[in-house]
Amino acid sequence: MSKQSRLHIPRPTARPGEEPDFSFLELSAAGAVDKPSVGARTRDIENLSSDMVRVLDDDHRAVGPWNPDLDPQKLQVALRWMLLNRVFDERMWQIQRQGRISFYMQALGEEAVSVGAAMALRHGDMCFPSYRNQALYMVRGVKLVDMMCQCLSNTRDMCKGRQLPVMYHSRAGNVFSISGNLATQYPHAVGWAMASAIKGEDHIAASWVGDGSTAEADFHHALTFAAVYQAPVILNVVNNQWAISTFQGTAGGERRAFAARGLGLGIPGIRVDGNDLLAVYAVTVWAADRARRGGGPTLIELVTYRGGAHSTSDDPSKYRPKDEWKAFPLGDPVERLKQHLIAEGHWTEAKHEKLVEELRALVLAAWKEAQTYGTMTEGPFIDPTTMFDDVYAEPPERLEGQRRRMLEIERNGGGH
Amino acid sequence: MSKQSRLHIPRPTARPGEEPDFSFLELSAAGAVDKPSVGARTRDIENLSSDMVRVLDDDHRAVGPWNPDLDPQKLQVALRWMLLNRVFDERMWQIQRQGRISFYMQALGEEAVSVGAAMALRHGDMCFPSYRNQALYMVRGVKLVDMMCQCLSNTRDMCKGRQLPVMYHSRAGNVFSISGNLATQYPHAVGWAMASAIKGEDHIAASWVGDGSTAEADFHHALTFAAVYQAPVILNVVNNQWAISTFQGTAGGERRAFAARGLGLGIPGIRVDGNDLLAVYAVTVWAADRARRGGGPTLIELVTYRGGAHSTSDDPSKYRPKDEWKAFPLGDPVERLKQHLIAEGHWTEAKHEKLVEELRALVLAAWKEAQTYGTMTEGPFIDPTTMFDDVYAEPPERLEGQRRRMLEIERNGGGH
Amino acid sequence: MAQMNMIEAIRSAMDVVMDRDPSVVVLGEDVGYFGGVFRCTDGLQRKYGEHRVIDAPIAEGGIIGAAIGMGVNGLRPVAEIQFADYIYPGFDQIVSELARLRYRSCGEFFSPVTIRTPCGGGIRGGQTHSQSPEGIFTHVSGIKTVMPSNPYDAKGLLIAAIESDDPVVFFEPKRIYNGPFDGDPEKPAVSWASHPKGEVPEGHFTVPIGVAETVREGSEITIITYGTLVHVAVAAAEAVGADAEIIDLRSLSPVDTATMTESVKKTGRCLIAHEATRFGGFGAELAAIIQKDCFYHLEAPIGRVAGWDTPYPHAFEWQYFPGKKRLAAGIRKVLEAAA
Amino acid sequence: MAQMNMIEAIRSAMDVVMDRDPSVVVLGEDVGYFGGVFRCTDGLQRKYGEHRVIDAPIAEGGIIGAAIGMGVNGLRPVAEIQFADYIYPGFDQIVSELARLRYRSCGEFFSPVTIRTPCGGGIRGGQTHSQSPEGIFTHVSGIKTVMPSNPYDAKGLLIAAIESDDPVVFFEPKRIYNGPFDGDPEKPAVSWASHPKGEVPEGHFTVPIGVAETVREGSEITIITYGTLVHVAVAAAEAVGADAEIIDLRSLSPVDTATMTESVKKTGRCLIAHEATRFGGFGAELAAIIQKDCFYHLEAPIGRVAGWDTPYPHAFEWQYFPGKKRLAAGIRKVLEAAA
Ligand SMILES: Cc1ncc(C[n+]2csc(CCOP(=O)(O)OP(=O)(O)O)c2C)c(N)n1
Ligand SMILES: Cc1ncc(C[n+]2csc(CCOP(=O)(O)OP(=O)(O)O)c2C)c(N)n1
Ligand SMILES: [Mg+2]
Ligand SMILES: [Mg+2]
Repeated sequence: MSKQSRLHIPRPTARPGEEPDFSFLELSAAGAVDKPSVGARTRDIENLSSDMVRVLDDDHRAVGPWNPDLDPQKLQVALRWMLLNRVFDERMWQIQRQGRISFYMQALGEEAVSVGAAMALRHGDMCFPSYRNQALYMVRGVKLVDMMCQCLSNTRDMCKGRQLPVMYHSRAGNVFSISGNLATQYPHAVGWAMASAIKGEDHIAASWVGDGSTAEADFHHALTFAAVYQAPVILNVVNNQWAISTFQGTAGGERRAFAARGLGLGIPGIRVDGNDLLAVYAVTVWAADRARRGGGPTLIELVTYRGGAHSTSDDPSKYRPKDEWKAFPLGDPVERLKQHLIAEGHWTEAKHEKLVEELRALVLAAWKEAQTYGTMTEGPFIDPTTMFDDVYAEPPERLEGQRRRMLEIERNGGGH
Repeated sequence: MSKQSRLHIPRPTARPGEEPDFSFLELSAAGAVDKPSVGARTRDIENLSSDMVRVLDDDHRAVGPWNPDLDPQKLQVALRWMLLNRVFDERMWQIQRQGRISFYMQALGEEAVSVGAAMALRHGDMCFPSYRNQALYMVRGVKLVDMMCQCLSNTRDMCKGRQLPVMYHSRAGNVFSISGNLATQYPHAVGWAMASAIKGEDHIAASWVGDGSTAEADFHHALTFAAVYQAPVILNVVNNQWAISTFQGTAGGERRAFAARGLGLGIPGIRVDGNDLLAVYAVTVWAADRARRGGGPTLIELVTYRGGAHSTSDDPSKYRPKDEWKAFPLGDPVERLKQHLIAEGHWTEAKHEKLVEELRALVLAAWKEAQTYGTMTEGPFIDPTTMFDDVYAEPPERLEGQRRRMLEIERNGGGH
Repeated sequence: MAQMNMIEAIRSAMDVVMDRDPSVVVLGEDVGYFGGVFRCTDGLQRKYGEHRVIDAPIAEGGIIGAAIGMGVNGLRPVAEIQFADYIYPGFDQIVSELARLRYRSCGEFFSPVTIRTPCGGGIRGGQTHSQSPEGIFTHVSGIKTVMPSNPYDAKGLLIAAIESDDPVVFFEPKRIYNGPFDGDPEKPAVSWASHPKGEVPEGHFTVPIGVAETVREGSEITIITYGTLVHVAVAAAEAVGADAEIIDLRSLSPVDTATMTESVKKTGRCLIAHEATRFGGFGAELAAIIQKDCFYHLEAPIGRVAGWDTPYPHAFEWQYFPGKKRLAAGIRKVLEAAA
Repeated sequence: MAQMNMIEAIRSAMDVVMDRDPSVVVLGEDVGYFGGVFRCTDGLQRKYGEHRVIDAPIAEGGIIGAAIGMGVNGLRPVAEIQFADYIYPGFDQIVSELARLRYRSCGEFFSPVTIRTPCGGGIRGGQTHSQSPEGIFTHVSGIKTVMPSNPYDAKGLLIAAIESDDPVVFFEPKRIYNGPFDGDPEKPAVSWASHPKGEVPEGHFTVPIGVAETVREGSEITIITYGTLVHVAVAAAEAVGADAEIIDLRSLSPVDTATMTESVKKTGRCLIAHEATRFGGFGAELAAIIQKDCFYHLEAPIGRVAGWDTPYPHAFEWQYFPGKKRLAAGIRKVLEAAA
């Protein structure tokens, strides 16, 4: 091409070997953003989509109108869940590295996103998570051993060996089944919320997608339907700065915050410090109240940072500075809550260490138990002919025929 | 269901038998909205997405900063195109009613949308229209007789009988091929504009969708890609209040203007009086300048009213008040431009009547000529085996085999 | 029993089910106040209210995605896609979600959505109002695919589809909405009133999904078809004077293999006909099944008559449509083939 | 000649074409700076710049829609869809636009987009990283569908696809990216270095679209397959000790009917194998063609071995995958069938 290209190419501020640079990230001081009533008109609270709701200040104090005033015990519970998420991820990552599960995805650095929301919602509220919201399952009562068995595809696997690790589901916990296809859960949440409204119930729905996933059609469908029918739903965008190797600017985040994506449809947006458990909790409560009172959907952008690799298949050193997380202005959510509790006199380093030990032991025990239900290489194995179950409620004869054919092959010694 | 549904149901202000009510439509006075420089930052010109750019005032004068100061001759040309569009539609509608074409769609009441844009853009700028932008083809040099032949699927049909009436295309005119699938052209326009930028050319692209079509995925894809790469493209939303039987609120227009749909991505929006030729022209020039200078995309919402039925298959008396158009505050674009020219002393009722007569004669002559190339019922007919052409550039043997098979059948007398 | 055309039968199916089961909701473009561009939902909103018959934004992916969520929350959604040609924007939600949800969650979650959509040509609709994409759906495990050929079946199958806990894509051949059509567009239109399958019970009944119907018995050749072409096949068999057994599949997935293969084993010859393009179409699967299960009974190659492998052209729809003459030629060819 | 694995061959194809033709651009998720999750575009952005190797937002419909527009404006876009399982959100743009544009505008507009996408299982990817949806695309007129089985063909076919003015959906069986795979996951991995088709010219060459290759001559049975299963078929034939003729289709649409039917006419027996689910899969079309064109030569029913009609299960992928043993059983069954 002779002439110079005029295409704008979004570029992250730093690539491997370069100095991390978060100067683009607009922050508000903790406590600085007003808290409107849940009945406020969208156009009167537009500032919430560009400001950032923060509660924990640099001195680890909870300040400002969004402070949910959670009692210390509840905060300790939150810390425990976040730590459990982290310890669990750590262990599972390691287990994958040892080749004992095929794949894993961690939420490192984003633990407040799921824990804050899970604690703010009611059990009857339905969650439609992405793959990085494992803490939702934990808080909603799914046992660690069951999550591990899912990752192992063993005899106790809730997915009966059908799904990639981390694709959990929990009907009892009101947490939906994870899809491999990004953002598809978003319109499900809206439809679920519409059904709740149609039935005159006051359960709401909540869903989560990543910054990168906002580009998918389902994001648009969900926002449109939510706006049109004023569905009681919370639409969360977890802006962890990266979508595998592309930064949030590749998804359109260069000029305006993701929180603003619904404004054109009249959906209020709240930009929140996603690493501030108290702030996440507070905005979720606000949005849930609003939804429950008939105020319709809220879009929440949780500003955070993907502390680890995208998945066990990924190597982020190829596309971002190694120490970028350390430079992230919003820090580490676990550390911040811990310091807050310490600052308030409700926690100590020693207690913390003890808790970590306790959780490690818990996770290890669960892992030991999980293995007794089978591993990838050692039995007991789940009966492979169960792969023909649940394709349909009423299975067609041809599937039964295939099941028989497979049994025949297995009987003849299986193998390849 | 025992409990009361809490779902919000968007409802138009008036249904058949009720008094039309446009009190919801927020208007600005002509001349009241500032005109920013094309280099203005999106966040500084957000007002343009809720205000309404208008040039023609109630006294038919052109006022305010957006007045493009077009010379009378150019305005007469614009009036002529708009009238031609209307007269053409009138005739084709009638022809369809007589059963001489299978289908038709008119632009009644929306003529300024296409004519204003077509006159504001350069010939090298590529247009990606919807089915209600027929005037784009006219202004870009497609002959009436060729448009009619398309509607007739006759031997001179540019579509060789393959397409429903009104699905024109014009490579020479730089107007894209119309698709039956709504909104699909929107990302094409963005991709085309990206290519123009990549090649370092300064042609821009423009596309049009209806209010209803904004709900489609392609609308979102187009906006996202346009924002990410700052593509030189104008994205027009023609808000003619209706999408077949559903009003613009069903597409999410109840709370915020369509012009605001791109704000969350940093795309400036301009809400314009779509029945004011001067205003449409002016905002198009502004957005084109901005795009050409590397300022990226602009979303333009053209507020207008679908004066007629959706298509010849539709009966709007079933879902909206018969006289709703008469109550539409922005009136009739043809009448408004005419009155402006008269008020300025550049036009008279007599001249107008003469022009209408002239155009009717022109259209009639074209129709007479078009029929000589064949009609639906009388020859000459296009060779049906051409239906196998152009499926591929390099047709597979199986298509040639099918063509032979069909020829065989035709030779044996054809028929059914 | 009442006289119904296919539109009325489809409407009646929804009416009956909505009346019995408050969890049934209808959503789609123009389905509410207006009653649908083909009038299939006419009157339902007046009867069941705006909260159960819902005008949706123009976003097929959104309609199906939202319907899935509704289904997960205990409703039984019936989504209308205005034309089958416009189902593709919803394809990911159908394939990756609707068809997979029960499987991936081992039955903990499922969504019993029925997707109704008018298909087929013959109404001068051009390529984007004429397609028959059923062959794309039959390949997708986890959904059922149905296409009735008459009012009775339309009502019975639609009720079965709505009541099924499995998702169903329900194709309605729009050319026969108002009357059976034998493939000759020059003949005066026939109404369903004169057809036995235009007699439809007013109340609740089902036609089971997965069961074909032999609409004509015969011994010389089996014609396997569905939708509009059932009527064309009958006319073509008569035109040829062939002693043809004609099978209306009604359900494409699951397909009634037994009825097909028993018939072909009896007749020894088989013609498959559909309106969709031929290459990779559903007829291929039928041929593959039959050649395998009836190999030793087949006296001639299985014939296929289908739409040409081109888009559906506006002006040449009668040259495109596999009409009586093409089917008759197909029948003859199969009959004349040496054994 | 160089040694290349399939990833390198695919990369080399893009490299060669980009070098010759400045209108070729590459776009997709993670394809730019990072070089693609399978590394197929590694180094291309460094070499050709950010304006020709473009990291795209995560929107498959947007990627294909924008690529179409680019193609209309004179570029020759190569779009990567990260996994074939994620192509469905772009389905409407493929079917309604990419495949139809030339037709509906009588050649005034067209868009020569190539869509590359990794398909198939065997990498422990679970149901959303393992699908083989080619059968959905072969039914769509207006696009070509290609699936190579080795580095040489991958490069030659990809260059042909990019240079073709027709849109092509180019499936890359990811299981054999790094080496041929005979269906036995317990065997040590084999690299392409030891395979003759791992020898690939560095420069420009094409393998014509629409021409199958007979990878093994034989007289007892014809095995028709493509992609990963080509290698499994060879191993299975050897295991059975069958004198099998094995045809690697390479192009599915257009398909090389002559090569297939000539072979079956010679051998009298035929097995079709693919990894995709069986019902309504592409194998059905192959069976339908062969039963018709080779009816009088067939001595046994045509067999089909395919993925089961379920989603691709994570833990049981080797029970799901139609491996050597299933193919061997299929071969035996066809061979043993009475003539
Ligand atoms: C429809 C679809 N397209 C592509 C992918 C492949 N993919 C998996 S995760 C991912 C990145 C998602 O990034 P983001 O939405 O920001 O979420 P995060 O991983 O950062 O939590 C991609 C491209 C997919 N799973 N589904
Ligand atoms: C993908 C798709 N879905 C549905 C339709 C059917 N349809 C044709 S026009 C139309 C209404 C469009 O309304 P709008 O976008 O407001 O444009 P207008 O007709 O008012 O100009 C609908 C639903 C279609 N053509 N394509
Ligand atoms: Mg992310
Ligand atoms: Mg409209």
